[in-house]
Amino acid sequence: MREIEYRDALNEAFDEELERDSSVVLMGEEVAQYNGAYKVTKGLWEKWGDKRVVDTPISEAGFIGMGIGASMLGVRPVMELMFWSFHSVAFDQLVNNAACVRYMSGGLINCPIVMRGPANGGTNVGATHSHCPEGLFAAFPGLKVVVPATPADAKGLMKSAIRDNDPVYVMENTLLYGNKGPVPEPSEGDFTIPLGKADIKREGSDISLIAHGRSVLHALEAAETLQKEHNISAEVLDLRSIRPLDQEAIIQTVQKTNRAVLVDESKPFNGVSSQIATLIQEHAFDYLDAPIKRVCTIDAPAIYSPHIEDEQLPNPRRVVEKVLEIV
Amino acid sequence: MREIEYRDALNEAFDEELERDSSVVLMGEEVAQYNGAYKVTKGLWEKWGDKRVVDTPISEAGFIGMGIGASMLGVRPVMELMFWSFHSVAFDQLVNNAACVRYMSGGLINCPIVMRGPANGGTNVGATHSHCPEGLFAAFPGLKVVVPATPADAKGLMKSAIRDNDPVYVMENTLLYGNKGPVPEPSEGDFTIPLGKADIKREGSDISLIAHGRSVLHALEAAETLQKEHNISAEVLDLRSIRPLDQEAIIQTVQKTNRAVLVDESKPFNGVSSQIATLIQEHAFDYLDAPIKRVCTIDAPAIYSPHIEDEQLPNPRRVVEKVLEIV
Amino acid sequence: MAGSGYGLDRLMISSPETNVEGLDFSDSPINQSLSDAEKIELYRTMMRIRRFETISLKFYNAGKMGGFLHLYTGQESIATSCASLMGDHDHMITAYRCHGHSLAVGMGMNECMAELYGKATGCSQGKGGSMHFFAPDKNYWGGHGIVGGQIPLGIGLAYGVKYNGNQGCSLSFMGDGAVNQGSVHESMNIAALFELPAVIIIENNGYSMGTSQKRSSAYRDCLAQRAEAYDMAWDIINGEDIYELRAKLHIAMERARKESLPTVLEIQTYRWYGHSVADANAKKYRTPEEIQKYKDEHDPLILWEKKLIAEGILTAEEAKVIGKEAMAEASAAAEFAESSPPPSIEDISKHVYWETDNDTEASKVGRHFFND
Amino acid sequence: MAGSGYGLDRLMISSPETNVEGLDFSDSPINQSLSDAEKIELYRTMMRIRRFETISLKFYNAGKMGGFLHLYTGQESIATSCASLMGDHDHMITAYRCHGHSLAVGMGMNECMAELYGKATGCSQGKGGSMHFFAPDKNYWGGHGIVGGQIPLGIGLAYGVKYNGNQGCSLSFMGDGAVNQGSVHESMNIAALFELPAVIIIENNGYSMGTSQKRSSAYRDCLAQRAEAYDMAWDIINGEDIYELRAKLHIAMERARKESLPTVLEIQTYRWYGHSVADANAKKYRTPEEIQKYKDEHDPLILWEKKLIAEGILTAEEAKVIGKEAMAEASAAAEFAESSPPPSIEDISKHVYWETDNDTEASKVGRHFFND
Ligand SMILES: Cc1ncc(C[n+]2csc(CCOP(=O)(O)OP(=O)(O)O)c2C)c(N)n1
Ligand SMILES: Cc1ncc(C[n+]2csc(CCOP(=O)(O)OP(=O)(O)O)c2C)c(N)n1
Ligand SMILES: [Mg+2]
Ligand SMILES: [Mg+2]
Repeated sequence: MREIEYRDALNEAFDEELERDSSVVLMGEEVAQYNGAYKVTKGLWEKWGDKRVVDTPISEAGFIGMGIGASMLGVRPVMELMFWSFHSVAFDQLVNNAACVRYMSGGLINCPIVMRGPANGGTNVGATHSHCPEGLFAAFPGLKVVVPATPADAKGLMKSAIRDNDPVYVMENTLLYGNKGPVPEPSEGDFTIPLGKADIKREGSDISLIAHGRSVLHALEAAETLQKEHNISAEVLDLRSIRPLDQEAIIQTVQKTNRAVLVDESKPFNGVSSQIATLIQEHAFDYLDAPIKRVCTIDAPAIYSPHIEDEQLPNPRRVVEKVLEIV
Repeated sequence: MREIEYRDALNEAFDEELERDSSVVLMGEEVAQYNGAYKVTKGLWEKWGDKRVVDTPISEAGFIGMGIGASMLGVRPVMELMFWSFHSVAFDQLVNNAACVRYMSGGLINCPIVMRGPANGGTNVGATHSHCPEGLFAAFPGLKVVVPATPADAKGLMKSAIRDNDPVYVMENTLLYGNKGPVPEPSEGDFTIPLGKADIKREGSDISLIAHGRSVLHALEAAETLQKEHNISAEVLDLRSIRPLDQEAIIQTVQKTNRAVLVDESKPFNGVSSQIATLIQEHAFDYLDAPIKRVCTIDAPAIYSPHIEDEQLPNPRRVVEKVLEIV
Repeated sequence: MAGSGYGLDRLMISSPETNVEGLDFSDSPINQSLSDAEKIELYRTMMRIRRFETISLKFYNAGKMGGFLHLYTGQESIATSCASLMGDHDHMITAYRCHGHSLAVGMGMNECMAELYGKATGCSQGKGGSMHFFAPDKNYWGGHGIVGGQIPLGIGLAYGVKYNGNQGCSLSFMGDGAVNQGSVHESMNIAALFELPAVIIIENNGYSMGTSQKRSSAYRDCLAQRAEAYDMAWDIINGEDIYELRAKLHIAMERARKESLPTVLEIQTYRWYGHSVADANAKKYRTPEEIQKYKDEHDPLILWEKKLIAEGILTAEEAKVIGKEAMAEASAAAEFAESSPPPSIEDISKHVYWETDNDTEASKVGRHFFND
Repeated sequence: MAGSGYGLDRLMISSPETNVEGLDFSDSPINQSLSDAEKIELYRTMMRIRRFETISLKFYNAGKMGGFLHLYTGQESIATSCASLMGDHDHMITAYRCHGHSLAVGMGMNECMAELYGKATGCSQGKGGSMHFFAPDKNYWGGHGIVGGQIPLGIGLAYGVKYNGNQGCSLSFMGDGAVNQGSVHESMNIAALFELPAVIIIENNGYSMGTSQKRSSAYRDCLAQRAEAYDMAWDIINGEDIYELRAKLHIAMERARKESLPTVLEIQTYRWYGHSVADANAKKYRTPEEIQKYKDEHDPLILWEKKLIAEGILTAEEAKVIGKEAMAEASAAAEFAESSPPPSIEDISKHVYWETDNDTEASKVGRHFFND
């Protein structure tokens, strides 16, 4: 299969959906004429023009709210937050208007909207620019949250998100944009991946490493080391979707290995992994041979220093160490 | 001991701290001339005047940011959010400026500020007005979060919060404001309760009910029923403080009873109880005789209907039922 | 400084385009084209809103409803005039003080009253309550509780109208206190920059809860004038006068529909009751005399009634009949609400996701709800 | 519509108070009072900023730094003039383009460069990076990354100054793109309403990333004029001219200090480099000619140098020496940074809470950190 970059996989998803449905609009700061701060929307303004690819002022609450309002009239906006970290200035629109209007109207209104952008640490941009809010948004019923780790997942999940009739928040990653991976050719047919389906990225029998986003890559690297250096066979489950969540897959892998380490770039207090641990202990209580352990970002705002930030984040070394504690 | 209302206990805390420290200022919408939407600041503007008790426009991001800025110069603002639910329009100031400026400055700046107001469901005000964001804010290192359940805890924790040199977010409850309880007379000396200390509100031996805020009262009522109708002895631990968290007290009660039901008005995905469950399974793994169970708010935006909202929230009946599942 | 800033301080400022000395708004074409029957309908609509709230208040006080009840009494002329001008591609959205707008766009009293009662027959099936009435089939998008939060949605409706190639507009309402929310500012800039067909309306009743306009906002002559910051058209309207309302609203709506340009309108009005029924201070931050003066001299319902009688279109007796009918309709609505079933516990989990409500393929993958 | 809105479109508009035809700002008392030495210091400060960034850019490109690097080159006159007017009770806060402000208030090159390098000797101990320099001992409160988020803090500083009974002011900086953030609007209203001694400064360099002012903002004549919406004083300043800057800034600062009233100032300037060093498009959204014109004709450093030479205060040779000294200082700072130690893994957990850093009684109760 051809290999393309995560960034280009997303770009292809947008291009195809712009083609498929004339109500799809891309919107955000610098997405049009500038081609996107991270070039994810490259060429789309030139191809699709002012109506379909729209630059906005630096007014996240205003333009995201506008997108939600337009979605109520059947427009399908795909809104870029240049960084997901900037959710903080648009939080009300994100957790009240998008998440609750269907409920408060007794089902009369729905908001088929996608919010997207990168959400990750590791690029030395400091505390305010390095939030990982997937767990935060998944806490709000009414919202859906996906976190693709590979180019194929990025394309497939983005296309499903755009077609979904509920608000879907897609968390990309600046450190994955340049990664290459196999993605089916468009000529092979419409390629989508359903929200809510986890993916076993590596089979194993001794321990389950459960992760999402870039942490999946750390888990895979750790699994190799565990195999080679410690003869431990680790299964790696990529959640892909945080809400809906593939609880079945989570329970199955734990029932198989009886041990789990959760790898999660969230901060530890109420990270996504807190919820996963809670579910596992409830639904696989009798299968656990050891407490569930977690590798999260060290509990402090994101440090800037390029010499040290990678140590604050989950990384393969920290995953290996944690596994060795319980196997 | 005299009994006073939760509301008046808070009022007394403000009055005493306004007296003690001339840098303390109360600020918020309608806190001064109107005496507060819930009368928590009643009489204080009349007593302390325009400089110490200040009405603001409906500009939460603006005035909370202003309070944070003033706190950097040594003012000690106690900011009211008329409802904690309105955090959504001030989120950036709350989770970036207040939480991170100390960190990003390498410790050069600190923000001795209190944010307070009611955070609860149960008053039929619908989805946007019924958020319980204690777990959400506790997820941000740099912030402290307390949730008093009784008048004494309200007074003692508020006074400690005002004296604390870090941002402390105090979650009150409109349904507790009118509750009476014993609070020491001011003449008996300065009354404070340290942040980070849980409180056993009822001793028991068969199961631990761990709760905070109004859920503590539900847990206590359920404990009575369990004793009377099922001969089950439930211990009720009131967390009081979510961050810092009294992990020791949590582990101790579970080690004693070997079973826990967490009662938590949060939504279940990443509610405070998700973090508590995660900690218990990690630190008391070998003591658990059954999976930790939770009674949370039913997973949907808050319903309005007064006929049904109480069923969406944790309540004594739901707690009893859950306990019976695992004892 | 006790009492500083109390009270209403209304400047009669001259607005940019329409406040011409001696202008009689009844002459404007949009009012000339009104039939007698239509004029009476306007009266009926205002009366129906008034009586709906009379009955709501009665049963709220009797403990039949939960939460807040923000009454619109005194402001009925505004929603009524706006709704009377709406065409197929015009949309409306407002804040929590939404009963008047809801009835004006044509929602039934039964579904509205049942919503207040929290019943399954309510317009939002008992999920929204007083602040959250909706009727998308009538181009009416609610009813929103977070101050200012609906304004971005409102410009989004304008965006949608334009995107879909329709000649229409959105009417977005807020109060005088709401103008100081950041989202309002962001929306105004975007509306002007993107040339959206948006009419942004400030219903200025002089107070945000207990805070007078002067104590919440810094401004030059009036709040609508802030539009100049975005090089946007604006106007100020006397909300007591249906003819003035319709004339000036029409200008703004036509600017939106034909030129795709936004306008900010400030409409001076007054609320008779407290901020919500729970507002025990209603008579503390404003004088009883002020309130009485507005009731006696500035009641838009009575003023319109007088005008119609003077025009010979309506008699006092006919007016009384309309009042009685409205009261009867509202009372019947209360009975309907009372006898309707509440939502069930299972209903709590509905209307969270479109996909799960519609039991689609997508909704069958993964766990959507996290109840233990 | 390709290219629409590209390019700078600077109106020479007349500002309300000071843009009097033929006015020579060098005559204003605040400039008359400048000694020759002080004038040379202004030159030196600008030069030090310029050279600090020359070296930063070099080593950023050599991979010595992480994250962003937003250069201030072309705008040095602004921070320099502001800082030159600050007294004991005046405070400064700005956005992420903060190197100039930091050096202008007196921070050392070593601590600043080490911060860029992410070293423990950095002003923020390697925790803040390029966007987050602070020096509270110099009344300098950073360095903030969220667009517009620092403006509420800035009016809070003004609030604090006033609360503490001091005659001072706060200077809060933002860019032309930042004016469309809601928090900015909320802050302006509060500053005017509460009569805060706040000077709110828009450093208008014509672009927010790749978006020209015209494509991001709707406005009448200029951005500062939005102050009228809040009945606030405003002015517009040619940022190339130190005398004009100081004269007009001084008026605003005195209005704050003496009358406790806020002002919005828009300062026209230009950034030579891309938005940040990573901005590969820097020459796409503006023409190379435009950039060249600003470098050739509008460089505030050269313009001031010429003025000082014309005034007979400085010789070309002395200017060169100052340049060389600045370059040497910056190079030494890079060596200092290079040879400094990075923070340790343990350092990650410091500076989260004041109480835990200070090991107080309070900090010993309960768990503050949740690392497994
Ligand atoms: C963001 C936010 N802050 C505060 C509130 C509480 N609140 C509800 S209405 C209101 C006053 C609004 O006054 P105004 O905008 O003048 O509208 P009116 O009530 O007069 O119609 C306040 C403070 C809220 N709902 N949302
Ligand atoms: C809330 C928020 N949105 C977006 C960004 C990304 N961003 C950083 S700077 C910038 C442009 C700001 O331009 P301007 O205000 O003109 O300042 P300048 O860079 O020209 O100094 C943007 C969009 C951000 N940091 N914060
Ligand atoms: Mg009002
Ligand atoms: Mg700029």
